[in-house]
Amino acid sequence: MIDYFWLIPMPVLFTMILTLLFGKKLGLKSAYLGMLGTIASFCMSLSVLPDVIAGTVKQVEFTWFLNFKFGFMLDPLTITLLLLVSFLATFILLYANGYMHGEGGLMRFFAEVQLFTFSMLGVVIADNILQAFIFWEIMGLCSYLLIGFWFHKPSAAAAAKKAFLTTRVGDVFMLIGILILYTQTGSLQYHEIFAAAANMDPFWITAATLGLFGGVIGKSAQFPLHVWLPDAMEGPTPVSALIHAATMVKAGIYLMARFMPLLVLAPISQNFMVIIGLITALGTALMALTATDFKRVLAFSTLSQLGFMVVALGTLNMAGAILHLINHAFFKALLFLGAGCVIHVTGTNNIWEMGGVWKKDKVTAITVLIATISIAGIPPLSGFWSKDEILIGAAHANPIFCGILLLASFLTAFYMFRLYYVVFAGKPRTEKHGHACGKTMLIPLVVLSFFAAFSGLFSKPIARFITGETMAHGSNTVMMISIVVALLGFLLATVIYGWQKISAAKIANTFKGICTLLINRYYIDAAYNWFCNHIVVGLAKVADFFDKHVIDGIIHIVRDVTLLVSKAAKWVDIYIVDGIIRGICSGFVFGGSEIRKTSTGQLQQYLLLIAAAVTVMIALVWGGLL
Amino acid sequence: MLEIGLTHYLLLGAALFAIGLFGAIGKKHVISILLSIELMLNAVNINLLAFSKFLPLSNGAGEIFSIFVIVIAAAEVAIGLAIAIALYRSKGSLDLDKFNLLRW
Amino acid sequence: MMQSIVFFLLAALTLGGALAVINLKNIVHSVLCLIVTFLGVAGIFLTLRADFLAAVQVLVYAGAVSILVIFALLLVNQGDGKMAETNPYSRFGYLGVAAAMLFFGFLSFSLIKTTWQTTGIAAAATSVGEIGVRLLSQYVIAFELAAVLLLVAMVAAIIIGREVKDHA
Amino acid sequence: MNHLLTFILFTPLVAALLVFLFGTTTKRAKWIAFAVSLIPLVLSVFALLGFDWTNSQLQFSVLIPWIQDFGISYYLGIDGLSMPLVMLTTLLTTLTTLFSFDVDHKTKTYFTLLMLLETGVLGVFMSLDFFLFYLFWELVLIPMYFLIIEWGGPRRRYAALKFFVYTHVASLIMLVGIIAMYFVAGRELGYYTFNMIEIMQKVHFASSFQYLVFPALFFGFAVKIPVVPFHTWLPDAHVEAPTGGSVLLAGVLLKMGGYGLIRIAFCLMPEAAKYYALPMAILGVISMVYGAFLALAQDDMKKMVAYSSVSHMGSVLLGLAVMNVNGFNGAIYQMFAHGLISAMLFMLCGILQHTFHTRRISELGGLANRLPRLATFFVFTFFASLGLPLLAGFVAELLVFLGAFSVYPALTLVAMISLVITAAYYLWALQRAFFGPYRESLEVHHPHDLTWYQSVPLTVLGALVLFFGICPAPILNVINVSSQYILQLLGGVL
Repeated sequence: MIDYFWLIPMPVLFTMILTLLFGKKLGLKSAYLGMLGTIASFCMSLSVLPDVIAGTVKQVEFTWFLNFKFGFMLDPLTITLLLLVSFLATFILLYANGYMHGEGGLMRFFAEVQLFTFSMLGVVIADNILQAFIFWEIMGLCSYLLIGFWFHKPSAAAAAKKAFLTTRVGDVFMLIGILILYTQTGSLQYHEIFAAAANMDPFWITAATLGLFGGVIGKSAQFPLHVWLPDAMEGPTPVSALIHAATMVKAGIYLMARFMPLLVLAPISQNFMVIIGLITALGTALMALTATDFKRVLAFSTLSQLGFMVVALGTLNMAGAILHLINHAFFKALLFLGAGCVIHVTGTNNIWEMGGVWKKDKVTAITVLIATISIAGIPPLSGFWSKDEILIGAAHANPIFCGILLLASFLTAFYMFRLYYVVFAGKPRTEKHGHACGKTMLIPLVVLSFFAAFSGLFSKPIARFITGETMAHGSNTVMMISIVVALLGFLLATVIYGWQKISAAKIANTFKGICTLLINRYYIDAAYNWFCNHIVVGLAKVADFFDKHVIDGIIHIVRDVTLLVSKAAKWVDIYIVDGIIRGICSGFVFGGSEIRKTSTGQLQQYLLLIAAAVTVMIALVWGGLL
Repeated sequence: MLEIGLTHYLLLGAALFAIGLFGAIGKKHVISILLSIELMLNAVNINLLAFSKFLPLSNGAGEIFSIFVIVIAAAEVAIGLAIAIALYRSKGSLDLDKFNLLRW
Repeated sequence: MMQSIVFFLLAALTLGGALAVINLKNIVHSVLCLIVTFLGVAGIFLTLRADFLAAVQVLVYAGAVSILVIFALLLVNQGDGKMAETNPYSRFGYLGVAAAMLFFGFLSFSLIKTTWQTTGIAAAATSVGEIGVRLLSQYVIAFELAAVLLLVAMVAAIIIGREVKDHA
Repeated sequence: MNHLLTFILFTPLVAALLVFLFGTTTKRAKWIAFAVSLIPLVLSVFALLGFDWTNSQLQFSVLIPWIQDFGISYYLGIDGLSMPLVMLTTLLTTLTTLFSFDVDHKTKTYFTLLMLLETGVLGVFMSLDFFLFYLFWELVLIPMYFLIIEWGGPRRRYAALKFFVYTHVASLIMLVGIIAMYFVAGRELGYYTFNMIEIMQKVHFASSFQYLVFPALFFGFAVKIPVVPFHTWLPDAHVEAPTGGSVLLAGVLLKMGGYGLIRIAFCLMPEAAKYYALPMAILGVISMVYGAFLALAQDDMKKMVAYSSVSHMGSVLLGLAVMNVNGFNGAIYQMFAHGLISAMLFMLCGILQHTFHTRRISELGGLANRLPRLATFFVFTFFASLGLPLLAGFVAELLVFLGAFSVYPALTLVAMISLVITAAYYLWALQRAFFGPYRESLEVHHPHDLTWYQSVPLTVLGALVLFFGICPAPILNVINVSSQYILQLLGGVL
């Protein structure tokens, strides 16, 4: 089996094609078909796991065209993500079976979800950056199609466009990174690049890693390209879960982890990543405070958590990043699926229209609670362990980093519990009614909650498996502070939203300016909109004007001048060239009409003239003149 | 007197031709002009015969030519007179000054 | 000697007749003088030993043509009694004299100036038989054409001379 | 001698004659044109199968002296450079013929002109004699002119005249260059010949001469490509031309410029090509970015697509200007891929025009709800055109960028702006025209989804775009051999 590990993503592709062919007939059952593929992939991954644990690193290469190769590799990082993605995709598909009940376009939906999963697997298993980029872009396409699934909604169409374009900007940077790598090392294979890295000019290493990180900023939605992710909530909830937990945003983290050997050599890039990560972690956590849409709060929390992971990568703490990636995948998938259930039950997205869901749907409430505790970083649930790992890494690099992350961590605990209290506690705030969730929706919740709770306990073996080195023993101080901070956040949320001792509205009033700023997401979206609508489209309009009036104007001037010249030539032709001809002609006509007068019709006159002429001729002959 | 040679005959022909020419130009009557033309033709015949007789290489061709000239003259007279009659019928006159039919 | 006298007499006869043809006022007289000229020319032919041609000249010109002209004249001038004024000069009369004189002058000048490579004596007479043979062998095409021309001329003369019927 | 190429070249001419003589009814004209146009397609597939792709020399060549006094010969041949373009031409003509089944106005003449056009274009791609080349080059203009002026849109007179005069002036300037080469080569060889290959192999033009003549040739080809700032005839011609005309114009005619640039300008004037490489690269980048911005500003879908052609063909010029194997492969592959993709784009625009009598994006809206198949094709084609991986356009763009970045890194960065802008205008157009709620006022046109003769060409092209995106090797192998050979001629870096 290990020799055919590169077949791991193929079942998903196969079922996707089957879905395309038979999806119309199968309808919701396409989900099971898809699950067949993801389960197959999962099992195949599982079957090669022992070999990988035993230390096998496999690589297979084929020629794509000319000297470009496509190839697959299997190492601990890859297998971890393969397992994670196929596992999560299986349950998301199962969930979608229930969630998408009664929707149209199911064939399209399930095919796209499977393609999405397939491309994520493709990114992970690729052994060269070009192939990763290819699947990376296909993921962009899938996100576009899935976010815009309800394309008849203008907001969905706009969000889809925004997602693709924003990530495309990042992709361009990534492509630049690829170009630098290819130009400098002459190869696109990871192992060749890493082998050549030692001889590379540090400037180019920095440039290449920054370029690749540009791609990560786009795909993993880091500041300043984070704007697409909150809007991506326009897609169906399973899609959100897929994007946030299993695919897309995680691809960026994976890529940087993959390029760790190169990143090690580029301190400037590391610093840059840390700064971006910190800005994202803190900035988006603040935005989550004022969000009112359930899924948006989760989106902001994803952004914030991704910021954590990027900081971890920037501090060369690969174990922390990957662990957090795994844990986050579980609890965020759980949160989204839970959110889907809540939305199903309450029939609204707005948290202020929810409330009292605890009583309506116990299963959802409990599982979401587990996820909330986990993300807040309260031990012993999973989030705590990985977050702690990241904080320790950051503290090693610079205590200030750690401080900022702790602040973000505090905010995380606060807004997550705020969300929980508002949605699940108290009484329903509106009369809207949804419908209960079916079994296919609840089973994934239960399974995922199990992993969200306990996956953190396996941090050490997983970290050793991935990085190959034993995790350094953490600092107790940092651990203690992080627990305290998380509990403080929980406490504050309980005070404000649980016991309602302090009025949230009052606080909002006090910090009105800040609140407006946060609600408007720091006006970054507005600035981008302004930039696109006025600068880019303006430039386009200017270019259009330039094209129509200047370039074409020159053509028209050339045309007019040519026409003018030809008119002048025509005048010259008529009055001068032709004039001469006609002058000659009229001279002949005039002369002829004069000479004609001698032609009297008198025979004898003619005869006389003939005689005279003959005489003259004779005379001339004898005169020697002829 | 002088020996009569080619030049004499030719001078005679020239004189006769000149008289015919004067007639053709200077007379008014159509038939008179026809007569002048006959004179010129005779002058030509004299020349032809003279050449034929006096030039060594002529081989008598002049005589044959003269015969043809006479034939053509006969034809010409016939047609000319017919035209004169037709003219007279249509115009009532044979005064050539009055005709300018060749004027376009 | 005798020969030159005969020549000059005949020449005088010819030229005198010709001048008379031009100068007489009565056209009938002119025609009669024309016959004289024709006969003179026939004599000239004889001095050149062209017997057959002389005979043809007398027969065709002095005979047939003259008769034809007189016939035509009589058809045209039907008894209006002014025969004496029938043959006037045209308005080119003097110019004609001048042109003819000049022509003759130049022509005779050139004739006299030219030196001819002559045999000196007029060649022997050509027999009628010889002429006949030549006409029907060497000149047969011209001969036939002349025959056709005569036929055509005859037909044409009839058609032209015919009285035109009034179409009205 | 193998006359396969002659058959490929003149079958369309025979087809034109057949259509003209026997296409008495609309239906008959269509079917004759379609059936006969299959013959060159099949023959060119034979040529592809019989093509030896390890050989960089000309294959299937035919050389017959024609007008010996001037050294003109009937000389045809194909190599890896022209093979893909010949395939493209025969394929697109067949599909265009099928796609044009809805032409009811003067059908017979329309198809006659299409067939005539095919002969002209094939002649350009196959002939290896300057005289023959120029003959076919000019022959292409005439049917296209009539296609625009007879079946075109409201401003067709202006567009047709602009197209004809502009490209004709350009080709005349090119002709001056060709004649200059003819005389200089003749002086050097001792005898005069129009034979490109002979001149290429035996004559070395002096540098100063090359620097002088190269711009003339370049101008002739740049107008055809078209390169900014000589591109303004293109949007007008495209917008006014009938769908079939636009498909062939974008799919095949533009490639004549790129082909000529390599075959004539680069191969015969290698020193000048290197001397002018940077200006050419700059022009290419300007075309890419400027064209993309222009496309963004358009409201007319067809005009947008037309400007996208300018943008994409700019990358051809960039790829050629960098003179390395990736750049060359990318540029030639881009010509092939763009031929397939732009053909689809213009077909789709034609369907819009046909269905809704408008192509203005602002007048459309939510079409995906009403015409899902059309929308699917649009999404597919737009993504193909914006360079989505695993579709043909991506490979080409990637190779061009890989080639360009190693020579002109800064320029390449500027060129990459076009990637984002391209995505922007396509997605924006999709959002406005296809997504959102359906605009009910469009229902007055009684829209119906694709007919069979529309979906068959689109499906074939789409399948090919996908196939050549996933495995570009069949075509790229052919191209690669030739670009290696040409680069050797250029003495450039491999």
